[in-house]
Amino acid sequence: MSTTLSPPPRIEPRPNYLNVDYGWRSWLFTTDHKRIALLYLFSITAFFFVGGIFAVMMRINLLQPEGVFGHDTYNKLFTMHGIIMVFFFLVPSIPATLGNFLIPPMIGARDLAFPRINLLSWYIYIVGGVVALTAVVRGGVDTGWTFYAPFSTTYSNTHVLLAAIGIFVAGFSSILTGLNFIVTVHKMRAPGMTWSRLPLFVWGHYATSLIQVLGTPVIAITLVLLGLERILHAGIFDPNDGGDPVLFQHLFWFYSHPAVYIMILPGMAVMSEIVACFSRKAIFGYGFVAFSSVAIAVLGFLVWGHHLFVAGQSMYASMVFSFLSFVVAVPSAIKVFNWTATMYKGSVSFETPMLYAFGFIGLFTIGGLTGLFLATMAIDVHVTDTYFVIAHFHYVMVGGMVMAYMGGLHFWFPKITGRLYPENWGRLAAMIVFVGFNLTFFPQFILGYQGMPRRYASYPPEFQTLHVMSTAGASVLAVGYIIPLIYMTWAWKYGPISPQNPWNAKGLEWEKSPTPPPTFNFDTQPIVTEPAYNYSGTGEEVEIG
Amino acid sequence: MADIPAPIGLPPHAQGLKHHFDDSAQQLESSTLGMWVFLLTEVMFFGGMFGGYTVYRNLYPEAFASTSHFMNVTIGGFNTGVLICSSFTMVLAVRAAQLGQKKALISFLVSTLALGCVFLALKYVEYHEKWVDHHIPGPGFQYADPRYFHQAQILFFLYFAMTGMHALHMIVGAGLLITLIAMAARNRFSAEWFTPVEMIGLYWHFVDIVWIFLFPLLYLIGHTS
Amino acid sequence: MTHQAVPVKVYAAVFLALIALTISTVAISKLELGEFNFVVAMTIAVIKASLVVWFFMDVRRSSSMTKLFVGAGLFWLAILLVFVLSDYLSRGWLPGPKWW
Amino acid sequence: MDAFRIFPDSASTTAGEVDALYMYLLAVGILMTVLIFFFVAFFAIKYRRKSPDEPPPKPIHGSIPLEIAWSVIPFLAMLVMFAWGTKLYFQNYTPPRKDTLDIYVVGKQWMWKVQYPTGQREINEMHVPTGRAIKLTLASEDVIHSFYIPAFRLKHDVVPGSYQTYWFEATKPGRYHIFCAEYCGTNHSAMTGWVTVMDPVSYENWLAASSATGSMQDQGEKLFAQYGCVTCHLGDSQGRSPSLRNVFGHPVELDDGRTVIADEEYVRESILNPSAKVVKGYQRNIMPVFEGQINEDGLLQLIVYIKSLSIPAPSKSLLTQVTPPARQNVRKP
Repeated sequence: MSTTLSPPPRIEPRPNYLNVDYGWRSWLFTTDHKRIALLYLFSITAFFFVGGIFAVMMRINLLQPEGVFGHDTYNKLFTMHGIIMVFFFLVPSIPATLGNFLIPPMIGARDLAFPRINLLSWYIYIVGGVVALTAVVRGGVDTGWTFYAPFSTTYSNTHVLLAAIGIFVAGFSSILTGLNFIVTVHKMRAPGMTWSRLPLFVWGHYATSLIQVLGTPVIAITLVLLGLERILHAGIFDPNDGGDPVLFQHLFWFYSHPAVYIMILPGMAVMSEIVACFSRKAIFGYGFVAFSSVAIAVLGFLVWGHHLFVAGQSMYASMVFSFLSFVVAVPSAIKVFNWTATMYKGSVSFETPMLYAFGFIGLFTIGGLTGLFLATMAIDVHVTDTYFVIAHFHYVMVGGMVMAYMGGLHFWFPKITGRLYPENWGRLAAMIVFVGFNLTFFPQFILGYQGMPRRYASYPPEFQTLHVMSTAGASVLAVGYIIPLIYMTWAWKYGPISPQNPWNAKGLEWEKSPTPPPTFNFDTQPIVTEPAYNYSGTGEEVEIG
Repeated sequence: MADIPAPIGLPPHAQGLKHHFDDSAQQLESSTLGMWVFLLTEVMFFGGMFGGYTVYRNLYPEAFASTSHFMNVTIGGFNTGVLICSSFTMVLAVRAAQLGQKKALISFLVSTLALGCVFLALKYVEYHEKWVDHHIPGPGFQYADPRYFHQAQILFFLYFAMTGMHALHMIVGAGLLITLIAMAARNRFSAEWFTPVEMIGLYWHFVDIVWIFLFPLLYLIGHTS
Repeated sequence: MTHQAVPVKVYAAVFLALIALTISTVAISKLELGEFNFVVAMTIAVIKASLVVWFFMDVRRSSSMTKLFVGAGLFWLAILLVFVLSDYLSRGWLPGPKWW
Repeated sequence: MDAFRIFPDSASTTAGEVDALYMYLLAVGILMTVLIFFFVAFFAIKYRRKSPDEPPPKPIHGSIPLEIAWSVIPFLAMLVMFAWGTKLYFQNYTPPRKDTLDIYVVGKQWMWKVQYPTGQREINEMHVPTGRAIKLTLASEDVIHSFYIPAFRLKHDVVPGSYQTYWFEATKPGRYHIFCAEYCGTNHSAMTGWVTVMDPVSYENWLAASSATGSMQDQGEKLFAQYGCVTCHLGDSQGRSPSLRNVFGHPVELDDGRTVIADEEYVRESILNPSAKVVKGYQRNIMPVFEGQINEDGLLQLIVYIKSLSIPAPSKSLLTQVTPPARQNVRKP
């Protein structure tokens, strides 16, 4: 351990958003976007570890071909793992924590446009979370996080309604965050902060907010219809009563595919910042990376049909959706190429955030490319609903988004807490996560192509070897996530005091705003004169407008 | 929130201006844009139901024609007129607020509220009529023409889902109007700052537009085919 | 809006137009137009809705940003309706026995 | 099957081509991954920061041609994937019109019930000959299941209330897995079975050996009599009900003016809910409602029997892939 445990020097810290006010009232009634970001950080981390426990229990169950916990329990495990991870961790995590904390200082604003709505969105998130957890405690749901009718409306006798209400409520938290970001980015930029000088972090979150605002209401109404159908059995999704279950799948995936872009776009947003800072170079093709975020947001709404290739969708609609799914892959590819090109002739250093960035580029590439397999109709017929799909979306979500989230947390840890985390522990944890992740999910690609279906509590014995390898990887991955939890909480109190700009990164939040920032982020209103990522100091404009 | 004096030199504290805004123009534009983004989410919220409606209208055109005979076009038409009048009085209320005429503002707000209540009352009459005919989807549902029993139940389900959600938005709108009237009575508004009136005006017009589409889709179409 | 107030005459005209359109759409629905009935009812509804948006909600004098968001809302609603219907309408079509 | 095989058995004609397409995508994927890993590693090492205070590098803001290049080239590779994948998909999901061996599979919560035209019925087992196009007609009695045979690379969701079809031609004799791939409740993972592929000769022996209480058509005829359909629909019905001779596959004029093709879904709906589509010139509410009395297997047998009553017109009907219940290829009057 390189850093000696010297007690931190007792200088009187200048007033900042943490020590300006104490007591639970200062936290639960705060309208300071930074404190709300921390409230979100603690609650989201809690949900992440609850979801993680369900994941580890699933992997334990899959050690044996006949399963450990029995079918019913396993069905509830994978359903709750899906619901908690998707709706209570992946969707809100980066926007509500890093986005909330950093967008105002990055654009030179004192706070978000609607601070009270920001606090309201946290309360709504907590209410939705509590309702979903009561569904867990009272016996769980066994429909899968996709709630397919007619099983969820007529045949399942578990707490589907309770879970649906929890998600319905939590959806509004996502809508309000998106609304807040859109208005803030439009109306509250500092003088001189033109659209072509916006950090790509803000571009990424702006695109994410568009999806949150336009997609989330559709799943809200879908869950309302699901709940009504479960009470009244009117038959809107029930084929025996004239309804069509494929309509539910359409309405569900209209939101749920753009939702995966809500999850990955903030990850990409963090990536642009990390790669630029640790290569000490402006992002290669700033305009292309910014526009590809918005392109992903728009095209993301046109591709949901690739979830229905085998579900009875008409062949022509499947063909159209398959083609559009290839079109939406192009912007993601552009982003990855631009990050790689940014390192060309840069000055690359290997602190923890950059290690997570390397992990992201590698794993997100594999995740994206396996997405092409699923967009190709003939292969999708073979691999959909198998472990190939499981591996694909975990590569994109855990390999991509969670890696970027960890990288972002480490990158802005000094700005948030005013302390430095232990660098070597950080690097070690990043490598453990990378190894554990690949060991967990790469075997699942092979399992998938061999035909092992998803959501199976027991499976034919010939798949056991790969499942055992995957479970071993899962335990390594779990260790990889626990280590940062420990040293970050330790560093928050005992870490060495951080200078204002430990990485000497560019950006208003590092250069103009003290560390940790005061309640209104700046001592004097910043005026922006140079382009974003002006590491080389030449300051030539990048015109994208 | 502890009222921390903003360290940054702010213009003399305009009425209702929040600390983090530079000036009231920026605050007004932010509120308007925020309201429009909210209305965007409402469009997609009702859009989901319109999606379900278009699919089932396309799948079961004959069943739809037979159910629309049970829709009371006179009440529906009159209700449309009521809502258009309420939009009209609402827009006059916003204009009165803009000119700082407190008495006119309150009278227009009250008339908008009254028209809203008339609409909800007529909606109750329609729902009661359906309740009497056992047309409420669920276990007690009955339908004259056995050919379309299942399809009729789906279409009545969509009818109640859409008009019910619309009525819910009307009730919320009425609540907002009541708070506006209370605030206006305590002359919280002035010619410089009347943003809440404007925002709730936008919301009210949106609810009216939803009904403008609901009325022909549910009541008129299918009479003849 | 920081603009000056709109004369009442304009609002009254728009109001009367809306009432007239409502009466006409009810009247037209009584006629026997078959498939054309739906199209007429929808065009009238769209006209009424755009009147309310343009005048009552004052998008007429709002910033281009507001107009952009109104357009975006309609475009996304269209995405949902068009793509869901594209599946249902094209279910009957199938390629010939040997398409290639 | 030992554990370290990348591919499951390929036992159908299309399995080979799906694997070839998979290899193509794998090649493109590996190429792209290797390229990116190489460049990231190469740049990171070559341009690593040697000393903390070295001068910041010269800015490179981007190059339009490079951006266009690495957008268009991957997209062209993707177009090949799209075209090949679509062709293969259409091939798999469009059964050939003539001389196919029809097998009827009904998914019920947590078992697969298989019926052969010659009357054999099996649970979670299926026997198919090699070298012959086999068309599966899939139905479900409760929730959405998905009939998945990895060895044939084929899967189709089985949506209750409608008939799905796909076809395959088995090539390699052996026993292969059947899985349910769409989550359907508690024993979703137990809803598995085996398909046994045999050469035609041993298939014939198996058919002869396996006890069959008469072909589906005979069983359909028995049900037709048992439920009293024969008195009205075949005898002289004194004008009370349409004769079902020579009806299947032909257009039928309904009393509300529509014309419908009498395909499986029309017959199924007319049995379960007769007053949904009443033929022109006949009253409603005479034929009793059979919903809940006949299960999916019985319905399939009745359909096979009614199909045998009519001379097979060039019916396009069975090709309708999925029509949600009660919606036919309705031609406007």
